[in-house]
Amino acid sequence: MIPAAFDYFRPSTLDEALGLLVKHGEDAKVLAGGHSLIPAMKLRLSQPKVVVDIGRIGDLRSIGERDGKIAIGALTTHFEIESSDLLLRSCPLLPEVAGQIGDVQVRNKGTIGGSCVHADPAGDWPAAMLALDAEFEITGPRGSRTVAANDFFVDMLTSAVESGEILKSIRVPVTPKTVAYVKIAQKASGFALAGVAAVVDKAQKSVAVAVTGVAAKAYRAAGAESSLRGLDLSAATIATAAQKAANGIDPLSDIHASAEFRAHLARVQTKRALELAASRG
Amino acid sequence: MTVTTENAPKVKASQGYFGRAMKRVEDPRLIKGIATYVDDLKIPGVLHAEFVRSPHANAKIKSIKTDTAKKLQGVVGIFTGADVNDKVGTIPCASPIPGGKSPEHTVLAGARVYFVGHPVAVVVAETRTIARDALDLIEVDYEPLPAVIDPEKALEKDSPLTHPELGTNVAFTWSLPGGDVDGAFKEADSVLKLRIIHPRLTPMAIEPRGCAASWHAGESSLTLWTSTQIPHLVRTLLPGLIRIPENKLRVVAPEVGGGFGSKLNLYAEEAVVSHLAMRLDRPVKWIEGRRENAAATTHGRDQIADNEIAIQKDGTVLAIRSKIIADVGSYWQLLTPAIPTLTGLMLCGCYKLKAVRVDLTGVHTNKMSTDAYRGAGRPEAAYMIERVMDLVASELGLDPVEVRLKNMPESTEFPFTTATGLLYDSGNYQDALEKAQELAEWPKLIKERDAARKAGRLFGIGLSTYVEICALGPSKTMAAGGWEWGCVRIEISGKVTVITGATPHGQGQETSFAQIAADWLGVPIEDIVVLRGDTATAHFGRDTYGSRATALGGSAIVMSIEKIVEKAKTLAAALLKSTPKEIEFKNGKFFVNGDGKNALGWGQLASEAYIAKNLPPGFEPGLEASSFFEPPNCTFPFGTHIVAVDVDRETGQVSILKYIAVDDCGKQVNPLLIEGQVQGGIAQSVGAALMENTVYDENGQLLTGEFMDYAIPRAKDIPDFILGSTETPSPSNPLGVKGVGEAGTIGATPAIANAVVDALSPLGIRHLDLPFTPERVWRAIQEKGGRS
Amino acid sequence: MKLAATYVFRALPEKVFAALIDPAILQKCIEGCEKMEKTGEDTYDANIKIGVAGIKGSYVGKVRIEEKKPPESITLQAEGKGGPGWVKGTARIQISPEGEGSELECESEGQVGGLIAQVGSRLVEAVGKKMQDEFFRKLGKYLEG
Amino acid sequence: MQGAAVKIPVKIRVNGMLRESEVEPRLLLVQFLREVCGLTGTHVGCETGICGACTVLVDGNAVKSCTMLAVQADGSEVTTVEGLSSNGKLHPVQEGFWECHGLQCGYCTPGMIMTAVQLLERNGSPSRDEIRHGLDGNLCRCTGYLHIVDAVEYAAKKGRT
Repeated sequence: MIPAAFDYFRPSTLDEALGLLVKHGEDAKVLAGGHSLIPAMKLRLSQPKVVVDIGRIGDLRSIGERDGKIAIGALTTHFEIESSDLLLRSCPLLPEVAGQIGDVQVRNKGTIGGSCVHADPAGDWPAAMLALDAEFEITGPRGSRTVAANDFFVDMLTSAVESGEILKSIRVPVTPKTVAYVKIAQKASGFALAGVAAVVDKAQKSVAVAVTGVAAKAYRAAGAESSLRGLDLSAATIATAAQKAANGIDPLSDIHASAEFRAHLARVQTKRALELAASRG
Repeated sequence: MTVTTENAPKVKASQGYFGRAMKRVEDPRLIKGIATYVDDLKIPGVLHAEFVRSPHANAKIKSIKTDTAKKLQGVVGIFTGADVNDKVGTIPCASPIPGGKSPEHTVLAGARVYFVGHPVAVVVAETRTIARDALDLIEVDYEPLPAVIDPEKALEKDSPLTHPELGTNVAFTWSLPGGDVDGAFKEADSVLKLRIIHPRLTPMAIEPRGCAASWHAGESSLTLWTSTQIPHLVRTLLPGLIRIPENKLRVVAPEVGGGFGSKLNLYAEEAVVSHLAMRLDRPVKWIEGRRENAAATTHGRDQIADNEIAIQKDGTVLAIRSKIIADVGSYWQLLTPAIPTLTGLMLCGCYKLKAVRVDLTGVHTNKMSTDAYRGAGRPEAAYMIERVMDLVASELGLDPVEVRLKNMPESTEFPFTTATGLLYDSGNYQDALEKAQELAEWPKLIKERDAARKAGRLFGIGLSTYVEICALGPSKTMAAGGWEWGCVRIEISGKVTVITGATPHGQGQETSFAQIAADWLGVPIEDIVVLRGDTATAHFGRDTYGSRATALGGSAIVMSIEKIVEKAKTLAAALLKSTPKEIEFKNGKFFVNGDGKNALGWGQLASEAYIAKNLPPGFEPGLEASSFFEPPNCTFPFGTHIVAVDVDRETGQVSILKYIAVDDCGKQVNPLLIEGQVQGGIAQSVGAALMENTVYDENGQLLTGEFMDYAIPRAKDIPDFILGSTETPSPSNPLGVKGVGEAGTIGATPAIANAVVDALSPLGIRHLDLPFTPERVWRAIQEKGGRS
Repeated sequence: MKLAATYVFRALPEKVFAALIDPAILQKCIEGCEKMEKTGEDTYDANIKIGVAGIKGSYVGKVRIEEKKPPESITLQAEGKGGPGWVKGTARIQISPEGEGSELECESEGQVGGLIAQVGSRLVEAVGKKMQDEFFRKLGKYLEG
Repeated sequence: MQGAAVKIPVKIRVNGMLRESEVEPRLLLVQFLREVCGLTGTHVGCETGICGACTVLVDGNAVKSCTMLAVQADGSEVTTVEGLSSNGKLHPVQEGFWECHGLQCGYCTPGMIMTAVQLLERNGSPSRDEIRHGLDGNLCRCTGYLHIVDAVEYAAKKGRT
C-alpha cells in the first residue's frame, strides 16, 4: 500500500525531463498518469529511486489531424480519446478501445502513452496500435526517432522506449468506420483475456487484425489477414480466416484462462471483430 | 401446530412503522463521509503495527533477524512468536467437535508456519509508513516443507502432515444418522450418485479488518476498537488471552464495513494488538491490507461431497447418504468445525426425506482456515439438495417443479421434523413456489426456452426451493449462548434509548429496531436512538451472525418494552388514582379504562419516575428494562428462486437473463431493508456461481490474493431482479420474524447452477462444478462435441 | 509452472556441458545475475535480479548441480528469496550430439511464492519462459562466439 | 529503500479550502486527504486500484486517490464526499442513496457517490445499463448494486427537475 521512498521531480518541459533522465539513468522512472507505475510501486514490485513526473508537460496532451494522419500526444488520457469528436469521426477504433479500458476513474487519469510504454500483455491499446499501424515518436538524448507499432511492442512489459527516452506522440491514419474492438475481459482485473482489434478496408479487400491478452505481447494475426487478402468478407471467409488467429502463437496461461482457451478466444474474437467491423461499412 | 392468522404472533403496529419501507437513520453519517470506521479513529499518540507474514504454506522457521529493522528510526519494537506467545493465550475455537484434533493456535507463528499469510512477527512504529519500511528489513529464514493442499490427498496414507504432532490430517469426524437409511435404500427403485464440489470462497468485505487498542494504565483497563461482528464474544474470549479480567475490557465495534461471517471471529491480530498496547503502554493500531485480508481472514465453503440418493420412480426422494470432506485449513478458528455440520443438518432442504446419513471429515491443509461465510454451511446444503432434485427430474424425465412439489411437506404439516432431527417452525413452500412461477411468467418462460433452443441457443431455466436455518439459538445448541439482549430506557425527557446486544453492521437495525420500539411504545420514531456495538453501553450481547439480529435482538427489545409498560401502568395507576389493572395503554398513552381525556404520556411518566417524588410505595425509580430473549427454536426462512440464463456457446460466458426471487422471512419489519438484504445476498451468489474461486497452487501459494485476481461481481454483472415475498410468521419469537441476511445467498447458487446445467442439458451435460467460468463451461461444451 | 523446450547449439556436447558448470559463464548468461560464487563442489551462491522492465526483484540464493553425467545430462537446482517472495526451480537437461553440434532438451519446473504469486501470477509463467529462452540464447551466443 | 526523501511542498484546494503542506513524494493522495486533512470519508479497500472506495474528484474528474500521489495533485481542486453537500443540503446523489437504500455497510459508499456524481455530470439521463457500466470502477459487497442503480436514477431525475 505504501511505496518505497523516492525523490520526485516534475519538469515543465520535455528537455528538462530528458535532462533528469540522463542524470539519474537507470534509477529513474517516468510517471505519466501513474496507472501502471503507482500500483507496482505500492506493492513495492517497482522501487525507483527517482520519479520524473511528466504529467504537466502541456504539449504532450493533444489530439490533432494533419495530412490524413492523426497525432495524439502521449499524455492524452483514455477518456479524452474516448470522448474526442475528431477521433469518433476520423479514427473510431481509438474511442472504441478507450471506452473498454479499465473503468471511468482509470480512463480519467491513465494515458495512452503510459499504457503503451508499459506494454502490458493484456493491455487494450497494443491491439489498436498494431491494427492501425501506428507510429510512435520517441524522443531522447540523441534526438527523436519514429518506431512502427510492430517494432514498438518488444516483449512482455517491454516497449521500444529505452531508459532515458520519453514517448512523445502517436500517429495513426484516418480510417473509415469499418473498425471494431471486441474483448472478453478477465473478470477480476478487467484486463483482456483476448481482445481483438480489426480494421477492414473493403475497397482494397484487406484487413488488419491484432490480438492482445493472448500472448506475451500483442500481435498481428498475420494468418487471418492473409487468408482474407483479396477476398470479399462473408461469414464463411471470416470464419475460415479467424481459425488462423492464433497460428504460430505461444499463448499465455494462468488461473483465468489456459493457453488452449486463450488461443480459442483469439479465434472467436477475431471472427466477431471482423464481423462487427464489416457490418459497420 | 399450523400457523394461521389466528394463532400467529400478534404484531402491534399502532403507528404502522412496523412493516413499512423506511429509509435508514444510519445513512446521513455514511453518505456524508463522517462515519467512523476503525481506521478513521483519531487516537492521540497511536502507534502502528504491521505484520510479517509467511510466504510459505508450510515451513520451519530457522531464524528471524530483526536487528536492521529495529535500527530504523521510528521503529518502537519488533516482536516475534518467541517474544509474545508465552504471554498471550491461544486462539480459541468455540465449537470444538468431541474427538477432534486441533493444533495449538498461537497468536504468532512458533517454530513453523502453516499457511501463506501466517503472522510471524509484528513491527510497531510511530507511523504506518515506517512500520511498512521495517517489514522489508526483517529477514526470516525458512526451511520450506511439502505443503498439504488437496484435502482428499491429505487423507492418503503417505501424505505429508499439516500438523505432524497430531499424527493425522483428519481434524475431526462427525456423523449424523437420521432415520433408517439402509431401509430407505432397500426400498428405492434406483440409486443416483452425485459428487458435489463447493469451491473455497473469499468473503472480501470492502473494509478489511483492523483494530486499535488503548491501555488505560490508571484503571488497568483496555479498550479495543475492532472491525468485528461480535464485540461481545470478543469481550468474552479475549480476556483469557491477554490476561486481564473481563470487566477491565471494553470492546467497541465502531462502523463496520461489511463482515459476511469473516468478522465473526477472534483473530490473532486482535490479541496481539491488545497485548502490545498493554506492553508498550501506548495505543496501537493495525489496519489490514487487502492482500492480508485475502490471505489471513477466514475463507468460506470448500467442501467435497459424495452423495448417494435413493429414489422412487415417481420422483420421491427417500434418502441421501453423503460423505463430506471439509477443508478446514490450518487452524480451528471460532466456528470452523461447526460450519460443515450445518450443511449436514440442513441436507434435507425443504423435503420430506425419510432418512439421511452424513459422514463428515474435516481435514487440515496448509491454507487459511475456513469459517462462516454468508450462509455458513447452508448454501452448501441447499446447493446439494437442489442439484439432487434437478438430477432426479432429469433421470426420471420429470418436471423439476413436480419433483419438488412431490417431496415437500404441506403447510399443515408444520412444525415439521426433518430426517436430520430439526424442527422446522413454519412454512408454506408451495405458495412461495407458486408465486415465483407467477412472477416468472412460467409458461411463457418455458416457451421462450423452447424457442431459443430451436434457434440453437443454449438457454436454460433453473429453480431452487430452499429453506435455511436462522436466528441461531437456542442456547442449548450454541457454545456461548444463543440468547440476545436488549435494553430500553425512557429517558427523563421522555426520549427513548434502545440498546441492542446484537451488533448490526450495515443491516440497518438502527432503523428497524427504532421502528419496532416506536410502535410498541407509541412514540414518534424520531424520539428513539438505537445504540449498538459497544460493550460499555450494550452490556450483554451475542451479536450478529446467522441472520439472528432482528428475530432475537428485536424480541429482546419487545420484552423490555413490555416490562416497562407494565411498570409504567403501576405508576400511571398511582398518579391517576386507579389500579394497574384498570390502566389501558394505547398509542403511547396510559389512561383509566375508557377515560382517554386524562391520559399520561411517556414524558410525564418518565419525569415522575426519575424525579421520584410521587412514586407509589415500593416503586423502584426509573423507567428502564433489559431482557434476555431466549428463543425456543431456530427459525426456518424459505423461498423459491427462478433464473433464466443464456450460455454463449463459443466463449462459455453465462448471461443471466431473468432472475425472480420470492423469499419468506416471516413478518417483515422494513421491506426496503429486506429487499436490500435479498439483493445483496443474491449478488454474492452470482459471484459464487459465475466467478468466485479462491485458488491455491499445488505449493499452497494463494493466487487470488487481491481484487486483480479474485473477482467479485460488479454492477454490470447483476441484472435487475424481480422480487416477491410471502409471509409465514415464525412462532419462535414474538415478532414472527425469521431473518433474511443470508436467504439470497442460499437460494441463488443452486438456482443459477440448475439454470446453467439446464442450458447445457441438450448437449448431454448433467452436472458441472462451480464456478461457471467461461473456460469451465467451454470445456464442458467441448467434451460433449459442443459444436452441435 | 512447467516448461519444456529444445535448443540447438553449434558446439559439441562436451563444450555445452562444461559451460553449464562454469559459474563465470552461468553468471554471464543468466539475465540479471549479479553474483555467482562457487561455495563448494557443485554449489554456488548467487544474486539475481529477476523480473521484467520496471518490475524486478533482487533474489539471493543458491544454485546446486545434481545428477551430473558428463556430457549428456545434468540437473540444476536453484532457489532464492528476496523482497517480492521466493523462487525455486529445477532444470533437467539432456544433451545429445546433433550433427556438428548438439541438441539440448530442458525440462524445467519453477515455483514462486509470496507477493509475486499473490499479485503477479499471470506474469510468472511468461517471465520464466522468457528467462529460460534468454539464458540459452546467451549460452548459444557464447558457445558459438 | 528506506529513509525520507526530500519533502515537496504542495498546495491542494480540498472542498474549497486551500491546504498547504510539505509531503513525502510517496504520500498517496488518499493518505493526504485522510492523514493530513483529516478527511476520513475517503476510504481504502484494496492495494491494486480496483475497488474504487477511494474515489474523489480531482479538477472535476473522478480518480482513485490511492493510485495518485499527493504531489501529482499539487495545484489541483479536490472534492471529496465531505465536500458534496452545501449549506447542509445533501447533493442529489447523496439524497438518492438515502432514499433508495443505496448503501448498507457504507464503506464503498463515498467512492460510489463520487463516481456517480461524475457519471451524471457527463450524462444527465443515463439508462440503467449506462449507470452499471459507469460504476465499473467501484466494488460493493453488500447491496447487489440494484439499489445503487436506483439511487443514481433518482439523482438523475432530481437533477433534471
